[in-house]
Amino acid sequence: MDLNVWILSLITWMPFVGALLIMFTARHRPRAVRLIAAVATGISLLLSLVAYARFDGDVDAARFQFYQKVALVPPLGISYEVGADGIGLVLVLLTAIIIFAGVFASWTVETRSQEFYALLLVLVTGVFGVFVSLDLFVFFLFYELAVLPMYLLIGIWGSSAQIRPRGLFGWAMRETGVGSKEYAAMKLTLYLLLGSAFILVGILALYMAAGGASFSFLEMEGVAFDPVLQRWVFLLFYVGFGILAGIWPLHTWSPDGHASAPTAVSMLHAGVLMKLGAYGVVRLGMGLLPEGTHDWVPLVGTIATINIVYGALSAMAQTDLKYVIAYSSVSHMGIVLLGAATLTEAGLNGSVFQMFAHGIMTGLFFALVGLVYEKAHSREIFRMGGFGRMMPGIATAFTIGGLSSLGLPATAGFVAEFLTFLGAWRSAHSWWLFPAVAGTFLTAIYVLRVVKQIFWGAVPAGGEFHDLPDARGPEWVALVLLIFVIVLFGVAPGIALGPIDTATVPLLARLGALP
Amino acid sequence: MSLEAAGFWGLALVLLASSLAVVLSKNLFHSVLYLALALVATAGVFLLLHAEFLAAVQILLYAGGVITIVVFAIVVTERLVGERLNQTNRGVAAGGLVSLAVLIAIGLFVMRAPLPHAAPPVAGDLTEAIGRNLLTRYVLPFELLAVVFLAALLGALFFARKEE
Amino acid sequence: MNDAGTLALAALGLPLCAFVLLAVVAPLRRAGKAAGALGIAAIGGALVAALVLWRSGQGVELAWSWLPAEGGPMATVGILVDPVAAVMLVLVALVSFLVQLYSLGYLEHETGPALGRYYAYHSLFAVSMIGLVLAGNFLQMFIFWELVGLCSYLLIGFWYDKPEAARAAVKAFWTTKVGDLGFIIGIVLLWGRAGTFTFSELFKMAGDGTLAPDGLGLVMFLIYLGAVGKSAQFPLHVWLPDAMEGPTPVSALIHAATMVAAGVYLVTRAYPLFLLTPDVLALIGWVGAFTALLAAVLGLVQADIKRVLAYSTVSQLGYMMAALGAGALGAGFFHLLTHGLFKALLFLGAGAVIHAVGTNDVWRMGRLGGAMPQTAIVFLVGTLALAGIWPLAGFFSKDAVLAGVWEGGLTVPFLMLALTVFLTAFYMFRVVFLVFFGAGRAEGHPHDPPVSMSLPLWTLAGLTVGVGGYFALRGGGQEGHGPGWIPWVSSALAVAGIVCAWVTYQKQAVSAETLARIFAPLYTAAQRKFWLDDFYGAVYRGGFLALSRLVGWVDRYLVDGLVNWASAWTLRVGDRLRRIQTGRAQDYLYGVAFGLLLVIVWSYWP
Amino acid sequence: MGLQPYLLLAACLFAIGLFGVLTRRNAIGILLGIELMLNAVNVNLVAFARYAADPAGLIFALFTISITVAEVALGLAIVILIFRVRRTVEADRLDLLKG
Repeated sequence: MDLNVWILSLITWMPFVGALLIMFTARHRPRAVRLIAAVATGISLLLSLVAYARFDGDVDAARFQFYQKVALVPPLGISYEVGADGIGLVLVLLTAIIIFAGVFASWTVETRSQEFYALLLVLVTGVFGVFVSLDLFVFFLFYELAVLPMYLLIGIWGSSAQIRPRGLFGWAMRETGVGSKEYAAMKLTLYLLLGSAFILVGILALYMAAGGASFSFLEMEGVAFDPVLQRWVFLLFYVGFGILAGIWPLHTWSPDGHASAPTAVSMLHAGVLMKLGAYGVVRLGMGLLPEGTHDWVPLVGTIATINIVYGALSAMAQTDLKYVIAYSSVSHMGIVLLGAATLTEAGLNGSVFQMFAHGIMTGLFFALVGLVYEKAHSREIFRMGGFGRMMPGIATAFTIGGLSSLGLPATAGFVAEFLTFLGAWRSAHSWWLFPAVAGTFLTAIYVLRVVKQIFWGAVPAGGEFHDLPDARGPEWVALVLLIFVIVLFGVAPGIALGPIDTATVPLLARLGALP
Repeated sequence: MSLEAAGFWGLALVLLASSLAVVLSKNLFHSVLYLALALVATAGVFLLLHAEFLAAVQILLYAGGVITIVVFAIVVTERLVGERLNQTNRGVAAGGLVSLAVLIAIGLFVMRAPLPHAAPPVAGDLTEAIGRNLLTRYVLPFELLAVVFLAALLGALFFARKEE
Repeated sequence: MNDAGTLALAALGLPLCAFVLLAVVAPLRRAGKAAGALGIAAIGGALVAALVLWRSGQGVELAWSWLPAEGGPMATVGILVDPVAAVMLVLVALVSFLVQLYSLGYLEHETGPALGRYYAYHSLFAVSMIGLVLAGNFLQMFIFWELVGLCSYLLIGFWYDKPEAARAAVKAFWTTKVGDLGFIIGIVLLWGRAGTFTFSELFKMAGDGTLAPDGLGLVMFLIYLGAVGKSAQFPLHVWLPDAMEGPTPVSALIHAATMVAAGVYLVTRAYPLFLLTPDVLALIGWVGAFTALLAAVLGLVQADIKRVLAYSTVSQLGYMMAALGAGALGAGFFHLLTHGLFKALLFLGAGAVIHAVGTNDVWRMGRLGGAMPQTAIVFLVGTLALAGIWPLAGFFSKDAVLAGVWEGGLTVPFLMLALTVFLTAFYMFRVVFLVFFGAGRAEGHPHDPPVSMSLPLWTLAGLTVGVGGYFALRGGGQEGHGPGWIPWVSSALAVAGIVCAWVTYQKQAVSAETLARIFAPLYTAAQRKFWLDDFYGAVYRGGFLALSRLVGWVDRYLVDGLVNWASAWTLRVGDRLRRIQTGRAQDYLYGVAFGLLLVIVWSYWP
Repeated sequence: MGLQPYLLLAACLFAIGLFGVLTRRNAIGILLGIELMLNAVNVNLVAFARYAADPAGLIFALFTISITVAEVALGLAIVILIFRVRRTVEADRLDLLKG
């Protein structure tokens, strides 16, 4: 068996195998469940590192490597076709890191841990599948596989928040049950399904326009679609994937969903699934529809700047820690889409790098929020204080995550933001630079405010918080891994930028955006 | 007016009258009897159409089997409930209107359709043709029908069995 | 890689190793004293490397790819050693070394983990500052620029349980971040024009005129904004006095000698580019002079000894900037170096005092000259140097600055700076008289500090005197070729300031209250810090927080409210529609009949 | 004699059956209406078979009759069952499907 051919399939299906093993062998044995989950995701992580090492960084080499194709439904042109270019490779690595860390960060899930881990692993298979699929039909199947288990994961293992229904639509908020985990799960699922409806229409439109013979991405790439069709299909993809990427004003599922979801799910969802939306826009939208891209980038970029500033301001207004982090994701996803919309090498590299960097840092954030919540049983920022004395490890990790999020150099966040700034200034809409930079300042305000409030200062009187423990064994695995990655990619961004560049340059060449 | 036409109109009259009686009669038992009459009249129509075998089946199965079962059911339910089963109609106006609309719609459809004005001559023995086709071309549906019967039989038994 | 490169990398790498070890090896960090020893050893090694590098006089430029791109790296990291960098490197390493040594005594009562954390931060700071000094391009400079800001934040907040310290740390970060926004936008804009971050390439382009000067003013102004934040120039100086909440050695190192001088260093570094934009230079000069005067006035009314020194730092940074703005590059940089020495000395001296009496309030000190003579002597040396008394280091550098500003034709800024000379002498000697002589009485039994603390003090005092003596013997400053009357005037002003302070605070011939009454409006304004902090507070609360609350409200109750509205209506309509499901099969059959009719009608529709 | 009269006759039969199904209150009555409608279909099938000279129609009619018989048997079994449980065969009260 040639590892180069099978490696992506192994990475993708390993968690699925783990899920089956958990369902069939580990009934009522939580320790075995966790062990299987850790081993399955660990194997995926190791294999993604192997793939990373084996990736041929030569730009002129075939763009999609580790290629494998098995025909599934020949009459309709559906096949199981996988391969990874630099972008896919980096995102596969991201997914592997986050899920591995996520398994450790949610080590303490007690209720129905068997089903929890099984669903989580199935979901991860879907995510891997999306990043490696080169067949749009299979891509869509994986996409749905990644989206749907979320409903159960949030609905069953989630937590509810307190939101006061007020204002013009107060009655509507009361009727829909804002704040409850069921509400969040339903909202998230409906939003994402709406998005996938758009995507499905887009995919089918391209399939028919290309002659209805093949769903293969590589074959569609060779088709020059009608410009009018391109315009509409790009919009479909942008809205459809954009919902998952949290574009304003279709982002409101994200704060509720992420705040209600259990730790590992928040990590995976904010860390990886939102990237899946951005990845879809870049891969399908920009990759297949060059003219459509040119038609719509002004809108994409402008909405991205709104995301950046609006998300940061919203995050500042929150009093619930999880909501702060969730809104910060909305803000940071703006950087991702802004970078892509610049249509410059720096910007697009920054965009993909930000997908990676934000994935890691938001994963770290949600892991930490989960730990704080688990130990202090509170998410209300302004009721906490002085935790640094009791949990120095968590405080340090949170600070590092925060610094990365505000774009401090030597963390991965800086590289991504800086590249995006460069791209924005070189793009056709240089004013994008200013909201983007303003966003980093706003981020600095809310992140440091939260750090100061929770970890610094004195413990509030009342004795509610005393002798809170710091992070423990398995939790440290998650934290250290994520911090290490943040710093490593911040200090040596070339590790990721090398492969990314081999994918973005041909993409930009196709878009005619290279000088 | 040919013999066929005369037979047709006569049978049609009987058929429609008995059908109306089926849906309008207050007495359920009478309804069933009128249904039997309607079915027999239909068998007559089949004869007019040279489908003798079907006419026989119609009388045997329908007029024989179905009517028997229904009468049986009425008797059983009446005994269960301990009173005579009366039946009345409700929403006669609405039902009549909709039925009439359907009749007019189908009627218009039929009137406008280009239909043959004369039947082709009868070619050979239709009964033989039925038998031949049933065991060759339509053997699969025929066998499936047996499965349906089996399912119906089991279902009826299941429903009718005594509660534990 | 040549010799100079190795030395420079050693200077950078030793503290880096110390930091990584302290960060990763938790037991070492928790040991406290051992962590301190490691940090001191590393920075000591870096100091030796820096000295050797400086004496060798070699220059070197190295670069490695950092952000790979299609057509060659988009950005590099590397090392640029030239005379300016070398001497700055020596200053940084020296002060860092002395301060780390001093801290061992100053923080002897801290727990092991806290001390280890302190030295980890200090090592990180050393790495960042050395990296900043050795940066060969704008991007790398920005990277380390932010990292020193981070260390500043962490060290101000070292005692993070204290709410004031937490607030001051965050304030420092945010305020300097405002300037850094300008800096990064400036870098991006400059890259947009020139396509490179590297100093040497940019200077070459500036030299041969390939860098179009139109619009460059904005770019350079934005880059200067970074210096405004970091070097505490008006109007972003507000963070520096508050930063005194950190441990005193931190104030000496970061907020007096090294980090705050980074802005000056930045302007010095990018000087060939600033020369293309004379308007920006003039602005730098004016803002510098104004900052100097403003901070001096503010320094007059402080009761906290560290705050007096902090305002004095702001004031002196204004001097340096004014010199740079006037075109006196050498004078500004010279003042940076000498100021680094004697201001560190002053802070460490103040630290010794605070360590001894346990308070920062000058009104609760007094007659400490007898109890701690060593401290009094070194503090006096520092004060005289700061006041600009011959033959100490401060005299020559301040003289050079004044001459440079005069020569640069900035008359009004010159007058402001001259006035500041008087004020500086006055407020510094106010402190000296109140603390070491004066009428007050300190509590407890103050005594001179242990040797680990006094050794750095004496070293710095010796250097202050030595540098001054060197120039006194050699005659004149580096390039202070102004008119001959300037040294006399500045000395006269300084002496006048000292005398005034003596009259007011020692002899008490003039009461301080009377002075305050005479200058009542100014006094009130200075007490309120010219309302700048209030203004920023209002902007923060009324601008950012209010706006964020508005956006948060809009998001939750309008944007999301609309979603909920649609959802609630769907639910309601569904509730109504549910009623057509009567459950009676016959009603459904009506539906079927209608459907049949529809099909037929539709098939006949024209 | 054309095909049209047969089809019209079947249409009338169908409409009467429909009327019965729509208006009868008694479940057995509804079943009788259904029988009439199916009968109308049979008339159609046989008539078409005759005029198109294709025995397929006859065979389908045969199937219909057979299935109808099964259906009636089952339907009545259900009616009896409902009777046992709910003590009524009034169609109005059989509204378990109500939304």
